[in-house]
Amino acid sequence: MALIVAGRLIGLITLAIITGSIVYYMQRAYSGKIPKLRRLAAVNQIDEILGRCVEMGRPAYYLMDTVTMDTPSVLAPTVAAFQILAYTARSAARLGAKFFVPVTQGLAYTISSEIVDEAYKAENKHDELKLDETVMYLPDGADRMYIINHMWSDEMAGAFFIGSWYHKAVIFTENAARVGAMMLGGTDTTHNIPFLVAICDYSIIGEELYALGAYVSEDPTVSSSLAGQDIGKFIALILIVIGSVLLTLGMSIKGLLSM
Amino acid sequence: MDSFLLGLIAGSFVSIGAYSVLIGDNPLSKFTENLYMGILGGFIFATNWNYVRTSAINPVLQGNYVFIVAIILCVMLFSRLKTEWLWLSRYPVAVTVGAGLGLAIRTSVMADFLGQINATILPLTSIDNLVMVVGTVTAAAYFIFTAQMEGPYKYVNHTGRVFLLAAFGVTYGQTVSFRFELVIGRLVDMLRPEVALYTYAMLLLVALGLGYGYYTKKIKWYSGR
Amino acid sequence: MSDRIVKMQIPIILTAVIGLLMIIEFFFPMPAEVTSLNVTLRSFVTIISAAALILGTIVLTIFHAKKVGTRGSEWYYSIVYVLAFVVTAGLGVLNVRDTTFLWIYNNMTSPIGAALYSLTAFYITSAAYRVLRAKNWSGAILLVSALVVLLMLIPIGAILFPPVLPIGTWIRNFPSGAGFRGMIIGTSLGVMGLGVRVFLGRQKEHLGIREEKGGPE
Amino acid sequence: MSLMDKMLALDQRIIFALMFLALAFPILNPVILPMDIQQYSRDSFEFADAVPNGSVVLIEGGLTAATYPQGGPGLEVQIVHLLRKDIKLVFFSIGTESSAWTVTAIDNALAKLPSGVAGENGVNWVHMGYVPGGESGVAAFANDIRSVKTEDHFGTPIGQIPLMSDINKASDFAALFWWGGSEGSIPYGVRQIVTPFGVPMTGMCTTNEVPNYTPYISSGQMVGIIGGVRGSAEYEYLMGMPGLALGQAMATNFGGLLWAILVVLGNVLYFIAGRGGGSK
Repeated sequence: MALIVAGRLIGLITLAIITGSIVYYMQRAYSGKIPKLRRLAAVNQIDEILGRCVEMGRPAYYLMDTVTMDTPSVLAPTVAAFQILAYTARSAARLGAKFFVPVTQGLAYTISSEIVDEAYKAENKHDELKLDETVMYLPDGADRMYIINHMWSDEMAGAFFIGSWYHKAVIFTENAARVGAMMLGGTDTTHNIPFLVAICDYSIIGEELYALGAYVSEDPTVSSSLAGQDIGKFIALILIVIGSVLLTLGMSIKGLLSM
Repeated sequence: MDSFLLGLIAGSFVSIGAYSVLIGDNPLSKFTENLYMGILGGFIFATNWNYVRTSAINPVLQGNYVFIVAIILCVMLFSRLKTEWLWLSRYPVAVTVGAGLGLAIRTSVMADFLGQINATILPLTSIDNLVMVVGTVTAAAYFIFTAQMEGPYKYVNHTGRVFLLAAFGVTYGQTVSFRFELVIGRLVDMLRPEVALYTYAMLLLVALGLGYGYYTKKIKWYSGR
Repeated sequence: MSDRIVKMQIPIILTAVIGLLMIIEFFFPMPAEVTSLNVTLRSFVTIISAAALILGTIVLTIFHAKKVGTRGSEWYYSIVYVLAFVVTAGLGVLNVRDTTFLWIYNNMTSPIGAALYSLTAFYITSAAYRVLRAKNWSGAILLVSALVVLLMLIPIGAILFPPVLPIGTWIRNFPSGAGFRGMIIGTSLGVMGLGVRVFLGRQKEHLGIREEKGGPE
Repeated sequence: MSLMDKMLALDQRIIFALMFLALAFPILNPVILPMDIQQYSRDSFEFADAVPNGSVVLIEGGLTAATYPQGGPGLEVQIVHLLRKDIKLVFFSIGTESSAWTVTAIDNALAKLPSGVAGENGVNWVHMGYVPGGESGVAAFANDIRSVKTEDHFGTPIGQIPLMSDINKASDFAALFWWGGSEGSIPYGVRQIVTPFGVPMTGMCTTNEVPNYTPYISSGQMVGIIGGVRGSAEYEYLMGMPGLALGQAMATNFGGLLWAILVVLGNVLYFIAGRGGGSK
């Protein structure tokens, strides 16, 4: 009996190297050396949008769309959305911007309430917070028209579209743009990135969402995981470039890669 | 009138109800949306219950007692309804998330990571291949976050962004076409010769009803949209 | 302390063990017992996923029932929901192949769902006129390639502007294909990263647990 | 407010009404224009055509109410295509809705079958019904069908279905056809069936998802793809059975043109009205 199933050796080695480097960076991060991530422009834009809201005396909306965390593909963007929510809520508390966070799922609603509550406490502005008006549970089907109507009646001045966005992306951003809100959009669902990029004033695309979440929360777990994944990307780039050059010269490493 | 034609007419009526939201939030659209959520909920409930019954309960009744564990896990999931018992639901979630991640990881390293690398190893002898290699490399490098925005990486990052934007532009155009196809798919059924008259009649009725509502200010008219 | 073990540690360990079982099975030849255990676990996953969908509908129904009970804002619409749910679920539970049940589904939910899902088409059109602007070079690249591809897809586009056909196809196959390929490579690494974080118990949000962290300064 | 601003502040509902007319008009007055067959559709068709007569294939039916008008006509024609070659079909769906719509596709296809072609349930085709669990569900199904399904969609126990007697794994199939609609599920097929079991695959998805899957096509993990209603129309054309999809593909003409004109007009007005000032 073979030790490893045929054709899966390289897969196993790759998996071992990548997970190994993630674990390595994680250990390092927990002993205090958190990997330094690139600062994204969006960090300043969050404060800029909230500042504009304060100036105009109008609220900012923080929308996350799909937040079912027990689906693995939605887990990562949702966690990033929570991290960015924590930062945004704190800035909002500090600057004194009115803030509104509708959530479509029960568990995520509980977590979001906690986050906003903690943020206001941390800024000693807890007496200014009306939690049940700030974070609201609006299940699917009840949310769309409610949010749109309130966008118009509140004349909101800023909006964040962060998380796992589906077809509602266009509906909300289109309305928000016409209300005159300044917007930051970020999602990793590829079909809706174009609309967020085209309609929002500022946008973050794909994995930048996770990086922003890790950056603003200074979270050792996600930042070290991103650093480990970067090793994987380097491996990919090196294999592609060297492989292609060798192939142009007449040598193929393709057989090696499918061992 | 047979049930097929009746179905098409009913479908046409409720579609008009759903589309009426485009005029503005109104009682008809709210009624339709709640009706939709209710029936869909009922349908999901019934079909999934049927799956649980045939795949978990029936095997137990036939003596395959392993599936009792599955049934217990399902019951534990319902502890989410009460905050104090919420921790019980972590067990079934652990099973689904663990298996889901494990199954995704084990093949995505082969299919998505190595598979795509292997496909990008191309002889650099044509423009197309060159675009493919440069595009893939820079697009992947765009998402390297430990690199700072300086030196040669800056150019790699900008090149990567162009390729990503081209990709999103394509999705953009394709999505626009897709959205129209969705409307057309619905309209084709609503405008069938045998249904069209009912559709027009319903449209007229809705227009009169909403018009009356807006005229008498019983429904709020959204101006300036 | 033991409370913490039962309520938190064991679920985390369970996640990791099941995940690793699935991974190991794929790369190493396994004794028949492990394979059959994995097969059973996977059938459990399908059953629990079905139960989770049931739970979702129940949560929503409770929301609407409460609204009716407390006469919350616009509670009368919630009656519509509850009635529709009870009738459909009742018919379906009695017999999932019942013709009335399927008729209701096919001719009421399906069309509304299709219509609601297609509303976006109109918002895209309104957005096209008013907010989809080439504000900067990013927006310009997006808009131009979107226009070319859209014209390639609609049959009249190739008749009015024949070059869109080869250009659109080329953009879709090469620059766009390369962009998505880069993203697929990144996403596959993201899945591995998520796996490591969850299996090591560093990420617990899927269990409804949030790590208390110091906020950013 | 300048004239430009007034033009840009046009009521949304007027734009909606224009679009309704642009989409409804060609349905009521169909005009058929010539169109090129996309390479992806041709590849997908030839893939189906090359499956050896008499073999067994797996089909995921992922179309729902919203996406059936786009993919349904193509799926129906493909079922006819495969049954004509005496290929045995095993269906399954990863959604509850789509499981019901797969039955619709089968029924419509059977009604179109030329005389002399067998289409008997349990012998020529079987619909295994709904498999929950998303990607995990697909993996479970691919590794051991009997561990997730004890009966087919219509309630027949799996042991009583002649077609299923020798089939329990993805490797028992000669090919995989993934009619994913807008589920975004095509990678599930690539990851859980193509990679571990080496079963060749083609698929269908809605128009918006085609670009996401081009990397899988150029890497050979997947052979061609039927994209949206246009793909369906092309499959119909290649089979010589023009039908519902063709008319719908033509109906996108005016809508698409209107959208393009509005974008250009909106941008021109925006730049005339003064960048940065104007509407925002």
